[in-house]
Amino acid sequence: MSRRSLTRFVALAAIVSLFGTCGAFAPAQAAEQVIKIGTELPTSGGDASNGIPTQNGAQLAVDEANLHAPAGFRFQLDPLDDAVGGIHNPQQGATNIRSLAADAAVMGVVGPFNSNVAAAEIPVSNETGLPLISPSNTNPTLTKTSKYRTSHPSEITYFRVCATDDVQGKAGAQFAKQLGFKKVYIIDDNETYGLGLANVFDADFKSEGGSVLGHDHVTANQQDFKALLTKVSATHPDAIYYGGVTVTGGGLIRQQMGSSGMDPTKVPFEGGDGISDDEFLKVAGPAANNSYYTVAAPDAEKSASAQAFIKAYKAKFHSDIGAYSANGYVAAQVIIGAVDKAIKENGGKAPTRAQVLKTIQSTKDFKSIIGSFGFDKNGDTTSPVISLWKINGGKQVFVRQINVSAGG
Amino acid sequence: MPNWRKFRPVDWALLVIAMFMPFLPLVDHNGGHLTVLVNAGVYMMLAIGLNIVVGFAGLLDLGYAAFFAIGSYTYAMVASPQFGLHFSFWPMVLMSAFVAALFGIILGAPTLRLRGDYLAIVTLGFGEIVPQTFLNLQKFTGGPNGISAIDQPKLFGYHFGLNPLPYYYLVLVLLAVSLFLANNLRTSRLGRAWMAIREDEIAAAHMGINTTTTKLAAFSLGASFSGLSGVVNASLLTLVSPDQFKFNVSITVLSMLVLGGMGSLPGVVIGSAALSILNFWLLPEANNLAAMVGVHIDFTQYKFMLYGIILVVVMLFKPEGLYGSEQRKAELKERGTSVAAEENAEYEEMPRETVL
Amino acid sequence: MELFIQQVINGLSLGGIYALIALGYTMVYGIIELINFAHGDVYTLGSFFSLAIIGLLDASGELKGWPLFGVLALTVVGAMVLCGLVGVLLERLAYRRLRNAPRLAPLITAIGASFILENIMQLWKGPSPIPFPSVVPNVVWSFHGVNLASNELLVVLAALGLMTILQIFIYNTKLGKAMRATAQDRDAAQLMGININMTIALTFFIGSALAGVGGFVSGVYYGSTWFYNGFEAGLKAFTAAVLGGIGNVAGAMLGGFVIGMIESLTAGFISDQWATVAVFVLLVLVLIFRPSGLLGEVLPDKV
Amino acid sequence: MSFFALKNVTKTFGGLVAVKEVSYEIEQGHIAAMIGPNGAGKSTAFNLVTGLYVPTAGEIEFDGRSIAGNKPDYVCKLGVARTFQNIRLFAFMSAVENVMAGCHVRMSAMLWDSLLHTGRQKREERAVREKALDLLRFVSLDRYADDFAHNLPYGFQRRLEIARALASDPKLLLLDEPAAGMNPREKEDLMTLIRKIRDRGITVFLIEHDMGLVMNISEKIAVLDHGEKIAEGTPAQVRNDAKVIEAYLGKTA
Repeated sequence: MSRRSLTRFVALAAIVSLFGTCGAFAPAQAAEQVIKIGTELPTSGGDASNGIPTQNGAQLAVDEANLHAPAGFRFQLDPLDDAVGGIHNPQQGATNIRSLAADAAVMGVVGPFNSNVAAAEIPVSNETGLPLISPSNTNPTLTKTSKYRTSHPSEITYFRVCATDDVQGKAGAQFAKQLGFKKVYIIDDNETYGLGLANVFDADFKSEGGSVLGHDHVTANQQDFKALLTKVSATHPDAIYYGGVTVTGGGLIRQQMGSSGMDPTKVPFEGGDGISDDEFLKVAGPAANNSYYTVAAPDAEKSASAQAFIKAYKAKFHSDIGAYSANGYVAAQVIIGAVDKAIKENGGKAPTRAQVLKTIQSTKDFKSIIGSFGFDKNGDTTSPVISLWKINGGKQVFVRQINVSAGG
Repeated sequence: MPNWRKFRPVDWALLVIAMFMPFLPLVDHNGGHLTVLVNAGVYMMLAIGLNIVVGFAGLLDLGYAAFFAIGSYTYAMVASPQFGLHFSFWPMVLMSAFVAALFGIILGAPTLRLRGDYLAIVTLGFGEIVPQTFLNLQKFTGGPNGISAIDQPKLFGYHFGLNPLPYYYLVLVLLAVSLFLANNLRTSRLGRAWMAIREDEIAAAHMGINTTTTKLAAFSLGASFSGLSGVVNASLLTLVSPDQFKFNVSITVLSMLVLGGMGSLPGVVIGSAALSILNFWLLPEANNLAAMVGVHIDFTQYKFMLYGIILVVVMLFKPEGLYGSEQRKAELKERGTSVAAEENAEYEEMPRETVL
Repeated sequence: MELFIQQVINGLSLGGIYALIALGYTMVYGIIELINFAHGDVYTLGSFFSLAIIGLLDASGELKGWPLFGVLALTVVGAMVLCGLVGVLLERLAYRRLRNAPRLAPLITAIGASFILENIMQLWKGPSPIPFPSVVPNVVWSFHGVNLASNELLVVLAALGLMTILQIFIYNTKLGKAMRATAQDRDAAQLMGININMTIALTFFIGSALAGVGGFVSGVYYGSTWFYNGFEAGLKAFTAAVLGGIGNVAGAMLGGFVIGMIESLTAGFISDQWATVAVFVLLVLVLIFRPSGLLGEVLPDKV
Repeated sequence: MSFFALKNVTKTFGGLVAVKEVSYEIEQGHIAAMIGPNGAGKSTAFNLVTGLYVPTAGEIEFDGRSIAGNKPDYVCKLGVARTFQNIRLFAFMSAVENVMAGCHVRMSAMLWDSLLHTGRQKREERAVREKALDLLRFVSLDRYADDFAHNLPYGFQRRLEIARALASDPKLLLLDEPAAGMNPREKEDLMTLIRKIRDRGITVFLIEHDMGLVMNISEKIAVLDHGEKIAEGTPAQVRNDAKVIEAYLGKTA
């Protein structure tokens, strides 16, 4: 083959593959027996440590559901990844939701994991009527305002089984007060989740009577926090509160405190569930000790009903559960429960997405390994639970948990 | 009017595909697939714009995503609850293109006198500053949350909503217009001036070509295309946030150009189509296939590695790209010491005051 | 005032790292007029190689005296050699073929090479920051509320020391003279019997080896490393090289310290979130108003 | 004011004086030359005229105005075109495109016309292509209109560069060593061509090493040595000037 004809061949191959794509885009031959539960989580790169354990939880729920699935039906997980280059990406998320919505077999989706991804996905979910249950989105505005429900402002299609940041931030502020912090310095990673959480903490800690010495935002991909920490150190805080996740700076900030004039054993570190991952222990090293954090979910290990889940999880995935594995599991269960109910109502015939959505909307007293809960008029859990943790001896230690539903 | 006799088989194939594209939604109703195609179209428009800067005028712009951001934010700020403004989509398409072009001039005017590689770094710096500034200016841009609930276009009373179908046609039309305009530019007085500057800047200046304004025209026209795509992108996604406009967007678009062939419009189309298919379809599909046989490899993770390989391998072995113009091929293959190149370097080293 | 001095110390240490990277940029640019975009990633590789060597030697911070010194020497030399080889390999595979092509071409392959290296590192050590063992004992001295850590001293001394050695090498050795001759006029140098390919490869080796030291030092200084560090650090170091006057070794050093200082002072006294922006704004301003840099001479005209 | 004049022009680079207080006047319609040994500052003088360099001191007059310090594109617009010592064609554009690029400065298509290919633009493009082909015919290169400039033989490239320069409708044409690398036959042709250009009413100012050619066609010659003008006059005057002989042959001669 000459060089020129090789060129042509390559170009033609590209075009053929374009046609191939078109072919592949033709509607899949829907095997009527399959009911799909989508997951839409970041499962590659740095975010995989969050996404994979959550996806595993959902996988487990699907596996269990298949043990006693309604006759003629089989559940199947359809896992999609919203990480691009290792970081969760709203655009990818929205595209994923749209492809899931286009597949009639998908009855509901567990996800997304990150709040900024949710902001791009809720409008699509709202338009297509595809139920979305997030195991972990904690940004309050996602549900509490209708601004993301662009097509049908009064229709709720997005739900979450975790407590929101206003609850978590408040719990964090109370926790801080109980720990005896009077003056804190707040740092956040300038991302949707981190900034939101830090702002709530900021306001609540002040209203609890504490004083905030300063509030700074860091930049993504930063390695050097010494200048910032030197500035923080000069204000002599009782503790540093960090709104954000480990990868965007949580781990490194804690680790660099020691070399910036603050002894980590004397100046505690507090954060939200963003630093609840094992990465934090690794990156911060010995400095991780004397840190505290809140998680917008109960500690599954403490709940008797969750023991079976934990055992099954370990058996299947050969690893410990993640902070949101149980939530992923429960979110999938909610969808599966709604599907079961719809099939029953239809007399054994396939359910419609609208039916499933309706059932999910009216979820009440759903018994689960994270307690019994329902969804309120915005799609939020009626039983938000916050668990408080600390890091001691290089391990994450559960302190206690609080149910904030009464307190509001 | 294209010269039919010069058509190569690939050109005919492209034409046939282009003819088929409007009918695709009749065959494929899958909204997910259409969304993928719309996204691919947005990237193709970006590639057409960057091609004007890099391919036609030979200026390496590594911060192209910044203009994409500016276009997106322009529309987002005036068509969302952010400031309670709800400007109509259609004039804003032009307006955003204009604003992006304006920023092209603002950035270009002081920097285009720089030698080529410095320009690349300055644009890269600009590409880093813009999203960071949007992130920091919370009051105007919503900070990390970005701006959400962006309005969708209406046409003769028909509300686009979030249904990808009308966007699909919108993008097709915009693509056709973009290609038409880009091709016109290429075969015009301005296009010839760009080519001349790319070949030998000093000679071009002596032929009466004002190199500064000519380069500026490339920069701002290129930027205006990203403004267009920004508006479409913002309205379909209903959300703009700073993290959508990082360096990897600029590199993705550059890889499309390099793969297809810098300076060649069919090349740009082929390159951006190929990488979009790879991105949105081939890699995720490969994941699923691997998962089916029980292998859990995340192919999407290797995407940027692949881009890196494309950039290196194509530049080394086929610098004109899969479908480059003959001219570009000869130009980039040039071995041995080219007098013009040497003298250009010399010229660039001249003391400031003596340079144009 | 204490705070200001403390931030200056922070800035100098940060600047020392930028300076070590900037030396490589400036050398390579000086000789073949290429912005070796992958250079920042070679720096990151330096910390990865150091990590691997420390792991092999199993030095977990318990060592003292000669064994410690031995481990450190081995680590630094190992990282230097490995990074140097990567640099040479880069030049051979990605740049040499394009030496006479339009400038755009090698710059694009350099960007590609950078992406490839980043991804290799991500595959190697994962996508998250990795802790770097504290092999060098860190002593903190306090004077009147200002702390000076031995690690900070280490960074600055490493940068100054290596720059001095490099200066001596370039101006007083045969190989150094060959490098300068090649930089000035490649064809003439070749006519004088200088092996151009060898000389360019040597430049890449030395520049990359210095980045390797930078990687090691930054690992020690920050106690962590990350596959993506090189991107921004590289960009800032390039800014430093341009600020100092590209091709000028002492200028790269000066530029590094200035950039480090600007970043630290912005983060310390304005806000951390504007620090990066400040550096890039400076880059744009320098390129526009003084492209020859602080110490760069206006190049002699070749008429 | 004269048609073209260098008046006490000086250019220094750092400490080096490349051109020192050179004055030289050329009348419209003449062929004038500047000669001198290598490094005498001839090309620098050209670069000063076309605006590549800004004179350190002195004035350059052209067509009734002072042009010193103007940018090359503006100088070209005023009617000064040039060729280069080392040919600087647009190597990978066809011969006809090279000449069309040369027409750039005399074209009026605006951005809008370029974008939309308006009727005006189309008419202009057609006219410019015709003009370019005419010029190629003028330098006897019309057969190579569609070849890359890069692929033409050396002597052809020199002629193409002249055609490109003529495309900007200059009043003054600067030729920088046009005969370099040509064989006697080609030099003959070149002389004819230069005369034909002059006959079109274009003033020609050339730098040349080839004495035969210069003495043959120039009406006036200036001699530069070490940046200074050491002689000026008709070919006959210059040939017999003692300083010139000394500069070319050395003092001992």
